[in-house]
Amino acid sequence: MAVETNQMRKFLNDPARVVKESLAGLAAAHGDLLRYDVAKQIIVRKDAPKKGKVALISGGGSGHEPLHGGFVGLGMLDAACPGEVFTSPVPEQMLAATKAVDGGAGVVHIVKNYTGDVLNFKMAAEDAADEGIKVTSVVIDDDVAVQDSLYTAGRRGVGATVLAEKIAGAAAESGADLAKVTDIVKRVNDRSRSFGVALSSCVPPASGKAIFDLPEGQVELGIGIHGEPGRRRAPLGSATEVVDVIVEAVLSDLKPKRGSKVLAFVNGMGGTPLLELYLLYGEVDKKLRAAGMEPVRNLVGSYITSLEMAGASLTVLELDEELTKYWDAPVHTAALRWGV
Amino acid sequence: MAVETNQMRKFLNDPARVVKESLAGLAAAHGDLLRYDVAKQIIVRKDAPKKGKVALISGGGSGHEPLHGGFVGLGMLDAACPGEVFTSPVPEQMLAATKAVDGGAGVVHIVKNYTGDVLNFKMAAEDAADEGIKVTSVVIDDDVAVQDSLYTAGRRGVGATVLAEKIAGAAAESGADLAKVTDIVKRVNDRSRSFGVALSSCVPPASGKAIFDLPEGQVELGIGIHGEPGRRRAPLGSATEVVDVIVEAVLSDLKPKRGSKVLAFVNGMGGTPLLELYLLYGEVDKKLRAAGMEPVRNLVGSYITSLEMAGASLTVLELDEELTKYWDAPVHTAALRWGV
Amino acid sequence: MDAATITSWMREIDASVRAERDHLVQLDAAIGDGDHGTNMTRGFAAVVQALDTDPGSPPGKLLILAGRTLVSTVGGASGPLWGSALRSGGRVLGDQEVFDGGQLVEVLAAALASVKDLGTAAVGDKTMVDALEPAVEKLRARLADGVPLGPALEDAAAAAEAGMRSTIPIQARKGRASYLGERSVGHQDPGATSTALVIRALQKAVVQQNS
Amino acid sequence: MDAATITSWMREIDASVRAERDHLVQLDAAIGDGDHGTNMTRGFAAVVQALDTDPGSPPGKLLILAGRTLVSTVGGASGPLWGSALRSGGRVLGDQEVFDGGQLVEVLAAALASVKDLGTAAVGDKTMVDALEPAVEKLRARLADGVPLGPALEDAAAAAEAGMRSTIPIQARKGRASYLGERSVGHQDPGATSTALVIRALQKAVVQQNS
Ligand SMILES: Nc1ncnc2c1ncn2[C@@H]1O[C@H](COP(=O)(O)OP(=O)(O)O)[C@@H](O)[C@H]1O
Ligand SMILES: Nc1ncnc2c1ncn2[C@@H]1O[C@H](COP(=O)(O)OP(=O)(O)O)[C@@H](O)[C@H]1O
Ligand SMILES: [Mg+2]
Ligand SMILES: [Mg+2]
Ligand SMILES: [Mg+2]
Ligand SMILES: [Mg+2]
Repeated sequence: MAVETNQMRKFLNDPARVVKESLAGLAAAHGDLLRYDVAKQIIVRKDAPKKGKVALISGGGSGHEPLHGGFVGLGMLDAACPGEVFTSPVPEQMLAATKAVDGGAGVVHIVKNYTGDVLNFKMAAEDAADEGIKVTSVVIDDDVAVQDSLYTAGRRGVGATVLAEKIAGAAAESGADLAKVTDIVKRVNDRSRSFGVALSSCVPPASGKAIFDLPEGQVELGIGIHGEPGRRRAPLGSATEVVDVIVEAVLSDLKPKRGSKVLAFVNGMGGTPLLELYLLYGEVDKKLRAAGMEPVRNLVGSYITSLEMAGASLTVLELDEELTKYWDAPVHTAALRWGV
Repeated sequence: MAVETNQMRKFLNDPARVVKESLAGLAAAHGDLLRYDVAKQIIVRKDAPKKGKVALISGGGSGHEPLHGGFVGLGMLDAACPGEVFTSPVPEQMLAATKAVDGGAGVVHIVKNYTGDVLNFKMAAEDAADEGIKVTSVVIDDDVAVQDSLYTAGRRGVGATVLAEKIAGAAAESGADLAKVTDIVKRVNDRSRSFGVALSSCVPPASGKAIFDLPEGQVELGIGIHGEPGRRRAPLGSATEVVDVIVEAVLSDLKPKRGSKVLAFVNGMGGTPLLELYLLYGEVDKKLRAAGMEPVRNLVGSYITSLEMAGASLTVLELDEELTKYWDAPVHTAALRWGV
Repeated sequence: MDAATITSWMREIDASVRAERDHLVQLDAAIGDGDHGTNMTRGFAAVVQALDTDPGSPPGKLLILAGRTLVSTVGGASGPLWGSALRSGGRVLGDQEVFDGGQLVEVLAAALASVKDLGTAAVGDKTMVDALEPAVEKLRARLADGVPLGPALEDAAAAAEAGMRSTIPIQARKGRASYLGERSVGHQDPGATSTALVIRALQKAVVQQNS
Repeated sequence: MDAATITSWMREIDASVRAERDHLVQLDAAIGDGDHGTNMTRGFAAVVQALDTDPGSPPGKLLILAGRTLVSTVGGASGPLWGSALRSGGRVLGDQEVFDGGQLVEVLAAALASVKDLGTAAVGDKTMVDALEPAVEKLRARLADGVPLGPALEDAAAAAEAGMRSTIPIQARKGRASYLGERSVGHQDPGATSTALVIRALQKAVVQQNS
């Protein structure tokens, strides 16, 4: 093989091209669902724009796959705008995506609450409005690890993003109007809370170095999705103990009604095997029931990730009938598919 | 958190209980599809036995999730027998699974070619025959890294297992008889070849130590799915170079006809993010086309894994019309779902 | 000062963020996501390229072009913030071919206002504002005192550097570092660090042109 | 020898594979999948427990019970191989309450035949056969020469240990280690290693009973 060796534990050619090459692969694998506009660096649903349908777009840094490109397709997103790894995309991408998917009924921007994402989407929304497209924006901020405050950047957007894209995507597919779809995104965000933990950091291809070091036997509590350290570090306990901390953090903030039907989403950060995620789900399910919730829907897998980080997060969404109906509705994307 | 800390980078309570607890979580999450028989340690399709339907079972060591429990459900497996991590299950499990799913039309045992799996399944098949159940066994051995020979243990069973379970599962669901379903498993195995590479080893919970050490910048070529080293170690080249080696290894052995329609399955070993898997798929797709194949179907994701190993494998299946039809048929399991 | 001042300012920024790339990445890895050095390097490399394609423009237009280029190539928080900053600064100069020290202060003040408006950060939040605001104030004060532009810019760059260091002991309230809460204390803010480089680059560009 | 011989043999194996657990895991990690120590420990712990529930049985039945227990608790390659070995060995003794050295040879020979039949391995393939076959042959030869059982078993255990070491320089042709091809050279086979422990345990059990 090559004389000049690749010094990262990664399959890549050139760190500067990893996002583009991965998107090209996504498009090659899922040409029936989506296309990759190389010049504009956006992933667009194959049959967009759909006349009369409210369109949904999202975007953010790459490295969180399958988010967002893996969620483009029937019943979910109309387009995704991938930035460089862990770097918000630029307004031109969002504007191009907005124009590519607008079918006349308006476009909803689903924005994770990070300063970069918020500012870039804001600029794009202003540009789109200038071009006469109806745009609404909803900022997702479900991470309870971060104290909310008027004086800070607020909470991060994490797991609820996946749920909002699925549920609002189904509403849009079923013909709901711009106000309604926007409201559904907000409702999912309002009724969701998340908390994440990490057992390792991850290595962004551009720097080739782990963002932080975490010795074995330690856990970072309250992490986001950018390989960053959490709110605090603690000795790693048993899975039961870790789940105690996570569930307590989520429920004490969500304060769901006793007897609430909930969706429990156990998410892997990219490097945690399914063996462990299901073990965690078993603990979560028990704990939610003990706390008087009924986990009537669930999602277990690596859907919003930090490259190869070892870790997991829990998102709990307090369901209602309408949200449940839209969750169950058909979806056909690279990463989520049912009913079709 | 706990005073006594967990010294592995894993979410677990007790290494001796990790498989059981994970299976309990799988059952809690997917109670609509399957049930977990704790005493017998088997995962059984909810509606088994299905009268008149040929049943398929598989099994092997754990640590390869979603294989096999994640593939139990409509159009795929009727039961899975999970052993300890990387340790073949015992004949009692296979016998119990065989009895639990037999609907009178016979049971196919899909066995990956490892001495342990083969011997344990052999004993179980003899016991089942003694109890009057019609059983056929097919040994999957698609790994081209291992030279086949009369005098050795032969080739390992890897990625083709997933494809055989899906395709034969669809045949069984559609009413094919025991001989036919058995033949389909064999056909998928005969027409499939695989090759895997690793960028890291993995840590079995029982020992808490990595099976081997691989410095950054090195790759193990020709690995299996048990965290073991490969046939040789080499400096890690670019993704393009790695894919060259993989595709060459697979095609030179499969020797497909020019113009063949193939299914290309890019599989992650558990710790490799989707960003990289899609990048690899892009390269594989290009190379297969350049070699005169037409990749008309694909599967990209972590479906047959080695715990948290960083690595990937390629399986190429030379399709025919019947195999394609059964691949496309509805499937509803925890890990693969479409058409329903 | 004229268009050449802007061009050499941007070239100086390009050179210094590239030289400090790994350091900025390290700082951002400690309390952010480790991309600030890559972001700034990618952005200012594109700015230098863009300016090369537009040789005849007046200084204000060059700043607007630089800002637009940052917005469309950087992403992250720093892209819109620096992009808007340079665009706002450029607008102050209109179509003028030359500008003096007093006008330079207004350019920087407009840039600062734009950053604060967009990002809603104030001094003490542990952001680029902690370096930019003292630099603008120091330059304005020194020029008002009759200090010549060269030494005044030297003092402004020193003020930016002091502002950069002032971010170390404080807890972040804006940007990614705020997610760390108390764990952000003890680390220097990457954006304040690159802001100090930007002001130092301005000082160097002006000194060079006058020598 | 009688049922107590079998029980103490199994207890000796249990103690020694547990003591060598990590070593066996290490050997298996080098050329297999790192579970051999855990497999053997799990299996013989279960055997000891099973024998406790069945105090009155004759030695052959105890061996069969031990074999069945291994089959149903170990899994992997070693479960069926050792399980069948002990079951076949036990069948040789039928319902006898006591057995002599010659019969012990037949027990071990049946065990070896069963391993070879199931696993199709021969000496030189780098498996447990490399330790088991020389041990059986040595015991048979020594007893035929009129050597008393104690010293004959000592020689058999030494032969198993030599067979175990003989696996180091050769390339594996059976089991997981065969997947490594040439890379299996230079490593001692874990199954041959635990087989040497099994024979050594037999020697100890017999010596103990006679002392
Ligand atoms: N709201 C804000 N106002 C002013 N500056 C900010 C704000 N948020 C972040 N910054 C600056 O941006 C810097 C980080 O930039 P960068 O790493 O390029 O973007 P990102 O945080 O999106 O990865 C921070 O160090 C900080 O100085
Ligand atoms: N075909 C065979 N015949 C005899 N012994 C074998 C055979 N295959 C494997 N073995 C023995 O089994 C040992 C491995 O046992 P173990 O690690 O418990 O099972 P597994 O290989 O399934 O993980 C090898 O070291 C070897 O001695
Ligand atoms: Mg960033
Ligand atoms: Mg094993
Ligand atoms: Mg950053
Ligand atoms: Mg083993």
